[in-house]
Amino acid sequence: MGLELDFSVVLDRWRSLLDGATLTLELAFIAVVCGAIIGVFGAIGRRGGNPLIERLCGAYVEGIRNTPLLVQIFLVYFGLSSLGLKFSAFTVAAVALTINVGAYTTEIMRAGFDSIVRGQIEAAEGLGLSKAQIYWHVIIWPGIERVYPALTSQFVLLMLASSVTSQISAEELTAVANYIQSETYRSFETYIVVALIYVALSFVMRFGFWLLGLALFPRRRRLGTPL
Amino acid sequence: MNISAIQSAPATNGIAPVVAMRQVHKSFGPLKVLDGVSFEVARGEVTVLIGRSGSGKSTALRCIDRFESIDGGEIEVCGRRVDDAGLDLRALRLDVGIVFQSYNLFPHLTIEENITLAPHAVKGVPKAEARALAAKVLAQVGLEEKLHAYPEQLSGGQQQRAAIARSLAMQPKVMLFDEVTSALDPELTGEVLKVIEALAADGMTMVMVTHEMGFARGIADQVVFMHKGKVHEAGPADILSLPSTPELAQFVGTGL
Amino acid sequence: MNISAIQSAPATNGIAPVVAMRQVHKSFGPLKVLDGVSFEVARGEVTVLIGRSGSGKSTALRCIDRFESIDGGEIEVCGRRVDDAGLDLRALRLDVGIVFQSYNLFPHLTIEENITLAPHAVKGVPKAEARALAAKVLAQVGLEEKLHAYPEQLSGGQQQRAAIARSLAMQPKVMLFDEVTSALDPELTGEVLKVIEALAADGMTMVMVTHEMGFARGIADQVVFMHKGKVHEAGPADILSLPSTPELAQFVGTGL
Amino acid sequence: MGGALNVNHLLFLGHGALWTIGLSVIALVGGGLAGFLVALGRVSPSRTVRLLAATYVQLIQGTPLLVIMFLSFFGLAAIGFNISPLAAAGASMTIFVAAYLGEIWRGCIEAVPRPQWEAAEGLALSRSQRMVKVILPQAIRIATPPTVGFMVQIIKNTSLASVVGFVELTRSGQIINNSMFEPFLIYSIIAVVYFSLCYPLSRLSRRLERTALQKKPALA
Amino acid sequence: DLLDDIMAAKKIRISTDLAIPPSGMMDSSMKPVGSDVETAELLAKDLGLTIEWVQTTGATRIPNLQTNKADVVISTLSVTPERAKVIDFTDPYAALESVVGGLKTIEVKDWDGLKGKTIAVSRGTTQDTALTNRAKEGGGFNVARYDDDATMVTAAVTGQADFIATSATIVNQIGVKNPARAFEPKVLITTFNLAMGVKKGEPRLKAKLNEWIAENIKNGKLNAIYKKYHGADLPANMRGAS
Ligand SMILES: Nc1ncnc2c1ncn2[C@@H]1O[C@H](COP(=O)(O)OP(=O)(O)OP(=O)(O)O)[C@@H](O)[C@H]1O
Ligand SMILES: Nc1ncnc2c1ncn2[C@@H]1O[C@H](COP(=O)(O)OP(=O)(O)OP(=O)(O)O)[C@@H](O)[C@H]1O
Ligand SMILES: [Mg+2]
Ligand SMILES: [Mg+2]
Repeated sequence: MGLELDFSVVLDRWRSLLDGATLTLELAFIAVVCGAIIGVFGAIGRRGGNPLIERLCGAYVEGIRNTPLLVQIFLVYFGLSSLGLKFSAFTVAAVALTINVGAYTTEIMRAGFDSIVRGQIEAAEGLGLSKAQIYWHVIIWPGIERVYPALTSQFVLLMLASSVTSQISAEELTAVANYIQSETYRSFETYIVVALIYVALSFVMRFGFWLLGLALFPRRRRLGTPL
Repeated sequence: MNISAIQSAPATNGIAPVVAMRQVHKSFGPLKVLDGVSFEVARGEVTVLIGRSGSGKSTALRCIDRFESIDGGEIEVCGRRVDDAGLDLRALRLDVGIVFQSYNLFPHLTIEENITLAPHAVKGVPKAEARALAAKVLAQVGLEEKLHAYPEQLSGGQQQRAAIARSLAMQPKVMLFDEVTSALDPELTGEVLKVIEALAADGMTMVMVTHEMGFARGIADQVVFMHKGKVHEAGPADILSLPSTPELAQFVGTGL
Repeated sequence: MNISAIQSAPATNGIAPVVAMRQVHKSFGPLKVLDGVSFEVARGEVTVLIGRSGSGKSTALRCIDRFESIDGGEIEVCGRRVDDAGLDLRALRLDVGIVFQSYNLFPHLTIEENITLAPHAVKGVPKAEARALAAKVLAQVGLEEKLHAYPEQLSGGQQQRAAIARSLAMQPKVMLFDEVTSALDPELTGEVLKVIEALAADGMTMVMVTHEMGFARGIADQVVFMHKGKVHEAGPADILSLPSTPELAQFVGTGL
Repeated sequence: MGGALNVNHLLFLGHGALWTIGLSVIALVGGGLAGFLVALGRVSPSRTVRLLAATYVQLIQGTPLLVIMFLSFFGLAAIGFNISPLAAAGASMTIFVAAYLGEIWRGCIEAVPRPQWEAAEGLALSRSQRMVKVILPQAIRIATPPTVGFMVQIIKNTSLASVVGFVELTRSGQIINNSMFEPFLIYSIIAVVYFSLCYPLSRLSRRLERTALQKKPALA
Repeated sequence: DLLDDIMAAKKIRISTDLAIPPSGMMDSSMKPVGSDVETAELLAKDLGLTIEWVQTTGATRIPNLQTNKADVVISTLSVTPERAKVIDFTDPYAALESVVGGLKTIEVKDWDGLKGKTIAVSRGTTQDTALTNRAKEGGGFNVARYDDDATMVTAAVTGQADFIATSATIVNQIGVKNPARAFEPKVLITTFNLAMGVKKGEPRLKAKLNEWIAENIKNGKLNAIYKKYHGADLPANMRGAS
């Protein structure tokens, strides 16, 4: 067939690609940080005893996990503007991604918190720790440590999934790729370069989470054993 | 059978008891686990609960620290009504230390962090002071060199001693022990029992569930034999040698 | 200390031993776990390995069945060199049955399926015959009525007996037991020990690790006391009553 | 342009939904088979095989499915293998799903406690007998809930097949919206359809998870 | 030779994006319609061929051509030198007058009036390139890029965007969809020629298409199609030139 590949046209635009990759990481960073916070509270809400809150958190988790991210993004973006609320594409993308990853994180963290055995909690109660203190010292941290690998994977998936925000004019990596390829019609070259950048980004993210894990979980760092 | 149960209670000597259970009833669903249990523990005394598996010993202990609520009767600990709905749970637990069979050390914290956590978080003891305290209680249980180890790096006996140290660091008025040696091999059991003996010698008020009859004999000021949710026989350690009910006789026979 | 270790070995009587360890060395990384271990087991004899936790008993047993490879020395089992690189692992394991502390029954299979699996799959015994065999060995351990139960439906003692039956069904020449009773309470322990006694009476060659000194005294033809990776003292069961090294004396003292 | 939502639109969406289901089934069957091999590769005694399988998993899990789709449809054609959109979508989904399911299943195989492997070894079972008769039946029990859970992701991910020309649920919604400009209405309908495809599976996976945790009642 | 293959098969594979009205879209009975669609249908009829539609998205129009999955792309391709390195373009069959449109309620007369505003555009189109360059050279406005025209229009209809850069036809459509937000053309960008795309190295096919285009511009049929969907005649120079 003799398709000739010419990467120079794509690589000439490395600045845009870099900008796109940066924006992808920025979106992922915001969504991961906010999503993790939502996840902690969501997981507490889902276990916390109040049936109304439990149901609300359950509906949130199921509603998000069972519908595609793209549809969620469209609903948020166009839904908000139909109501007369106008935010930048970046804001909406960050919000939609946060809502999305928050649901997954809630579910993963719930599993982590549930894995803390009753005896641990009773021991903490026996020492007179308050409910909040027990959550903080005995449930949240070891719970997160247990599910840390699952969380890492979910966050990397989110980074990859953030590509759909290009549809609502967020200029992340895929958007840049689409721009380059429709300007130059060099689709193969563009997609190959972009795939490599995504692989590199996910490698960087995994490495970052590994480092973060070392900092957050000194026990694991010293002993190297799973909790 | 029940006659001895009702007569069993006071082993005290005029002063208000540190722990008192009076006609305590407790069911799990249809299962009556405590059926009018009464006994008292005086300051500085060691009370040993014995009895078959399922007789309600652990439940009785857990009721004292309000890990279970009760269905009837009253429990008083350090002058505080434990069965009171408005009870200040954290105040109760400042007075009472409890140690379980399964250690329940926090696996993600070092031994020092395990010990300093509650004094710092609950009582507001400054970090440095809490660390000094940790060193002290660890020395008390013979584990000074394990300050910076994680629980999984300790043997079972060492873990159990660390759990005791963790409770001690809160300087409770009463310590409750629930079969603290039954997960251990004979040698490790010896280590832990030595620590408890030392505590007894220091005058700590203790209630403990144990299967070690020899140990009970050596340390108990009062032995409470539970049978089918009732205090079936109670008295000084001598009752183990001269049981007055056939059930205790049989239990002691098999228990040795 | 080491003098007695080197003298310890032969308890045999002219016939080739069924199991022989000769100067076996084994390390896990920097940790020397077996440091020149030698002992022999004659046909039809019961050898009991005792020693503190971490002294290398389990490792020695696992080396016999080649669950661990060794770093030096030789091991012979039923005339076969276990340390040989070209060893036919499956042939070895047809001769040797091993039972662990944690039962390790296959939870997704009934007891009968657990037992018939290996004879059918490995030896090609027809299904019907394997089932008859299962019934036989289950009767041997007193579990005939549990044929169709799943492991989780049995008590710990019953599970352990079923595990023994599973090994027996392969009709091994030697049985290895690693602390088969230490996960059990005293009552269940009794059940399992009775089965092992019966096997011993039938003349099965056995090597077992146990903490039950009373049982060791009653059943052992040879006692091997391990200490820090060495055979520290070995001999007939009498050495438990009249230990010749202070370490064994101390061990027996605490062990009781 | 325009016009109100009518039966034709709904039929068009329904047709898209059928493709979504069809692609999901292909992905699951193909990815399941390949994922099984990946899982076995990940626990293989051979170092090389393990390394290969691990590299595969890392690479695929780091690449967006869209790119995989694009490269397998157009990339293969560029080097002379002209394959149909269905084959391309099926192949990409298989490649993608295999990496994820393989990893999930490896975890489940390794979650079967070590002593079970040793017990099987001690009974002289061969490696394949150990795998088939002892390890896999137990691993399947552990694996069912996360596998069903992952199916939900597959259903949603089939939307990317639009890049090779499939008009599945999301794309058909887009096409309708782009001639009607009723995004809120149409995307809500799509969300509901996806939800009704996915939610039963999510529920099932939760149920399985719970029953897996519970012990069987004692019959004895 | 591709042309011979096509004629022999009596079938031509045409790649069109059916989600970019008014060039390619679905009518209410879900049949493909639009100016590109009708152009393609006319082409096939004249050549005596049947059409096989190759469903495509914006991003895959060109790969479809390059990898021989389609014979011709008729899907609002505007001609640029850079693109011409990758595929061959025919002579233009239509032209697109690109404008910046804005809300009627906002007063804007020229490029200066757009300073500080955000203009929505369909990503990678020639409008995008033009605006991006102008913005870089101190145009003073921001560019928000959507994946396709339809998403951009949706943004305008729902209120996410107050200015869009596209064809005048589309600008006028917005008020139809949402009377509360009527748009009007504000500033002319330029007129782009739209051409069909063919694979490089097929001169006979290209020549054949050029011949057909020239003829149908002359006889007014292409202008009729254009007018039907875009509401205006093709630019005079294009009609006059032929
Ligand atoms: N949370 C609970 N829910 C239902 N039943 C319970 C609960 N806790 C204990 N029981 C039941 O109550 C009875 C008494 O239990 P308890 O733990 O007090 O016995 P025990 O004397 O401590 O026995 P052991 O020596 O085995 O520890 C048992 O039959 C037990 O099954
Ligand atoms: N796979 C392994 N990797 C590293 N170290 C090991 C391994 N298996 C055993 N060890 C170490 O080897 C030493 C001897 O272990 P072994 O299990 O043989 O002792 P044991 O005498 O059976 O003790 P116990 O009575 O506690 O079962 C211990 O210090 C143990 O931690
Ligand atoms: Mg108990
Ligand atoms: Mg051992």
